[in-house]
Amino acid sequence: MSDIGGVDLFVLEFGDILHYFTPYSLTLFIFALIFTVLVIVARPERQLDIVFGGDAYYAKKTPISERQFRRFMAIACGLASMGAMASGDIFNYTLFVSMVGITNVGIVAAVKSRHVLNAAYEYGIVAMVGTLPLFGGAALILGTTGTLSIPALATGGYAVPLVAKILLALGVTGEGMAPFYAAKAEMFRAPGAPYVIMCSLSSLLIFLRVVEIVITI
Amino acid sequence: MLGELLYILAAAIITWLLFVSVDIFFRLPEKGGVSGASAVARDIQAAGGDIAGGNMMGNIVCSPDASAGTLLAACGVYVAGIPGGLIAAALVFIGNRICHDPGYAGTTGALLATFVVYGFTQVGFTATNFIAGTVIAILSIQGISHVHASRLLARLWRVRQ
Amino acid sequence: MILTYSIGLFVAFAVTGIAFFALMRETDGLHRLLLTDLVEVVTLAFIALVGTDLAEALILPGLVVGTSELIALSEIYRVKEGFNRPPSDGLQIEVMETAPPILAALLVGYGIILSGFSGGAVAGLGVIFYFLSRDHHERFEVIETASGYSWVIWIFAFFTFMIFPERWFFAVMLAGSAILVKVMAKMSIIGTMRGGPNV
Amino acid sequence: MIALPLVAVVAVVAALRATFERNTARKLPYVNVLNFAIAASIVLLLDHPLSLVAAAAYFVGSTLEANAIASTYAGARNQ
Amino acid sequence: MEATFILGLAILLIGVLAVAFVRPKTYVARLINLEIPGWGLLLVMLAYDETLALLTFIAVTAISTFVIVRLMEWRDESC
Amino acid sequence: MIEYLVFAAVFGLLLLGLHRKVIARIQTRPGPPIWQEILHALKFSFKSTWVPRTASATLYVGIVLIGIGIWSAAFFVVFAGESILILFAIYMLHKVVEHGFGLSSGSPYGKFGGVRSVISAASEIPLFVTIAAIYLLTGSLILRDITAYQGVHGPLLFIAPPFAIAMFLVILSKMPYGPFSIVESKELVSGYKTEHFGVWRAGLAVTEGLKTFVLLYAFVAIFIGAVPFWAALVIMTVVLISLSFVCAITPMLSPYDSVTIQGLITGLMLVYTGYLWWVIP
Amino acid sequence: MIPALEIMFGFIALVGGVSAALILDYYGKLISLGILVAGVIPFIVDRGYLDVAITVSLIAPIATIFVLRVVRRADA
Repeated sequence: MSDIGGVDLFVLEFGDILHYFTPYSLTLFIFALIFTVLVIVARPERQLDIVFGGDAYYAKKTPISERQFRRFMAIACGLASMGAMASGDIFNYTLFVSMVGITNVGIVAAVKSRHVLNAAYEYGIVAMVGTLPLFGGAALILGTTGTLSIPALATGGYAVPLVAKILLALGVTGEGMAPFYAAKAEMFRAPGAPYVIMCSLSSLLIFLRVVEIVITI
Repeated sequence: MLGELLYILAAAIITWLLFVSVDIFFRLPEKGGVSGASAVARDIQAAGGDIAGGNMMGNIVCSPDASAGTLLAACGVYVAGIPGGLIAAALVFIGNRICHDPGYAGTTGALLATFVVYGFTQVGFTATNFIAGTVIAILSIQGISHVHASRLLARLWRVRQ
Repeated sequence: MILTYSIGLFVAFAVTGIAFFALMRETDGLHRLLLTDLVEVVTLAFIALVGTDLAEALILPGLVVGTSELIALSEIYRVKEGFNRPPSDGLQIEVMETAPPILAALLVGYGIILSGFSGGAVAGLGVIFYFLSRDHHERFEVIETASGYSWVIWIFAFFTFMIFPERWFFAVMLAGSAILVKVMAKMSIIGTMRGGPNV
Repeated sequence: MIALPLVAVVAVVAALRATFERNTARKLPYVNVLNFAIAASIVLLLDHPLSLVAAAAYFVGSTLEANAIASTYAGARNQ
Repeated sequence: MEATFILGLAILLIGVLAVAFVRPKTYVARLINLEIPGWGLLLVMLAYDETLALLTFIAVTAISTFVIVRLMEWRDESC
Repeated sequence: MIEYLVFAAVFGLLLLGLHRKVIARIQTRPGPPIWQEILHALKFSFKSTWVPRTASATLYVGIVLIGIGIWSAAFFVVFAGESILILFAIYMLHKVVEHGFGLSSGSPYGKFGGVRSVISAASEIPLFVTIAAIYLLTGSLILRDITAYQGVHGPLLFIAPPFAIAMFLVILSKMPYGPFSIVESKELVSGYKTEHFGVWRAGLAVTEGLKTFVLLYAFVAIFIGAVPFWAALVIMTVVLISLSFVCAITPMLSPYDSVTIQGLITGLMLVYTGYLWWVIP
Repeated sequence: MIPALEIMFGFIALVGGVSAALILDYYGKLISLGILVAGVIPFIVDRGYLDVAITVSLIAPIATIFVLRVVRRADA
């Protein structure tokens, strides 16, 4: 396979589903792992809000029940991004990506702030719409080449249509990258730093991975 | 071709008589079994029909009655003979229970029709004739003219009374 | 075959365009939610057009993702708009007294025969329909417990796969029935949704 | 084998009449005819014991649907 | 190139148009129209013999309809 | 191994000091001494250190280590001539680190800095286009292969100057006092760095030093090719001084304008890449 | 299935679909949906999937009943 991410370090095969690591995806995987561990061990901060122009300030606390739910969602998000990093199958990758989308919504869903919830709702709509190009791209690749395995596609001999690649990239972008980011940036206003960071981290990771996939296949 | 058509017409008349008599025997035109049936009856009356006939038509719409029993019994006889007809009767019974129908018109109709259809298959008819015949019969009641069909049914109902 | 696929793809892209156009022009929250449901259907159409066994296997996860996002979004919408009064019984018609138990029994029975996720969805629909006609005095802890145990069985079945591959049939059956119970339990809880009394 | 086309023609007629009928409650008898025709054609299409069950299931299901629609309609009009 | 497939695509197209440009523009009308493309998709799946997917799809569509119905009920109750 | 890292960090800090000095001289101020940043790092190492009461302690501390960790990794990737895609990844992930710095403390200033760093996603896109174009030109993303390619065809700087400019802008957007450094603008005190003090701030300084070194070194390796190490250091210094000139004479943009300009640059790069793609085969 | 039948059942399904899209009244829409289902079922049966046909024809009314809950509220 073409070695844009470095040579293969590790390949694990389950029948025709396989997982593999290049130095590139391994880096990303480790990053996701570190942050997942951080989410597990870290307690959320107490966010201070000041009233601009005055001396008044108040601290927001994260209640226990809310914290548990959000921690769970953040861990799930970390696991999903790890899966997306390790997967060697385009459809599995898209599934993990859409799971990242869901968990991202879940991370902030428990916050009782209308502002954050609005942003989460808008983001959720975009993420759900993003599954169309995502799955559409994967299905198009399957329909035209007959395989979904990234290493198999990378060996060449398959004409992956450009539109499928564009759809794939578009879908991942829809799950939380630049042009659709506006709604997501508002989500970060929610308190609970370790969990909120997972949102931004996971979307970066899946984007970085799709860059590799699109160039490779 | 033409012969089969005649057979179907004959089957239609037989099934028509069969299920209308069973329905009237089970007092379907008396009142609507569920509120939906009454609503249908009222609208048919508003269009110039008769309330008694409308009630019966509403009941046919809202629950498997003798006509449905006849159809399914004919189907049962077609696919599996007499046992098929009995199974059809059981299915109609379940259907009645699902549709909040306390009566036994459908089941009775199915049981009767099983034997009638089976009997007629011995004298040259086929079960498919009866299936198509039932459909045409129900078309004549529900699908041609609600006003006239309801008046006809109401006249038959008064005869029974 | 190629022609079929091309025509299908053409229609799918056209439909995508229409759906996105509508979504672009829509501003109301709930309307947008409904349109995303439409987009999900279009997504599945893309996958279904591939038309192989693999496509069938891919539709199922696609469905799962779509449904879970829909449920999550509807819940967020409810909280964000501050809808906090649980609905009272909506539909008082006669058939709701008789139909649900029988239909639910039929669907659950068929779901058990079908097993796996599909069976779970079918059976879960039956259970939702059943709960809909009752007051929610059922004991939800029991459902939750069943769901938990079924998860354990599912994991156990996976280990059976790994360790005793020759017992694959047993493992498949175990996993299938466990996922059935799991999905059914989860789906049936949708019927009540959080926030109501007795939940 | 004229039964099946005959039934299908009846179905088409019923569908058209149901579509072009304006009054909601009076649509339902036409739909009922359609259901009869479809249930009959299920059996006529496939001669198999299970198709009897399929026909019954379809018929009961659609009757239930008609019943529910009619009852809700009646309930809404009574209010 | 068979009838089921073409019919499915046609209904899918009709349904999507119906949902996108819904008349009257209410939630309920849109929810009802949402079922139409589902049946079109069902026919497409049927054309490729994807029965298991088809079954699940129908069940899940009903469930998601229910989810939205439930949401609308909450809305009606609170507004 | 560790001595390379230490050297890189110290040299990077020295470059940052030089950066401040050049800016000051252009603005006719005396400016701090060149080793000021190194002194800062040392000073903070010995100041008293604790964790704020409102902060999420683990994250607050862990993010410093992660920051140092990822840039050390980037350093070795560039040094060993591995895939520049990894460098790209680390560059983007640095944003998450900034975000973490900002949010972990609970301070509103830090939070706004962090949120701004997330908004400024546009600054990474030119780099992505650059990398795609490099792949198009050289057919590989392994730094060794790129260097080898330049050995044959001459420096990429002269083959495709627009990409060098794009990369230059990318580095510029991470430089302090630059037009794109909205995350550190003065209305936010020190942006995401506000609440990190003591040893943590020293760690942050090390991260900054490493980052500056790695980015400049990568610029030299990608666009100039194989040069002796001392020459690379000299070229890095020259590039840095040119960066300082830009920083000194441009005002800081508002967040919105900053994103717009970066988006425009990305668009131009895309057009150029498309042109190359059209021309090359 | 002979083409004439395919055309007829397909026509029923299309009539159902189009009228469900065009009719403004909610009850009318739901009834049209029933017509659509009626047109679809024969295609399922023709392919031999009787179990699918059974399940589909049981699920369709359930979906309708779900929708009726809101139709009732919107109407009242």
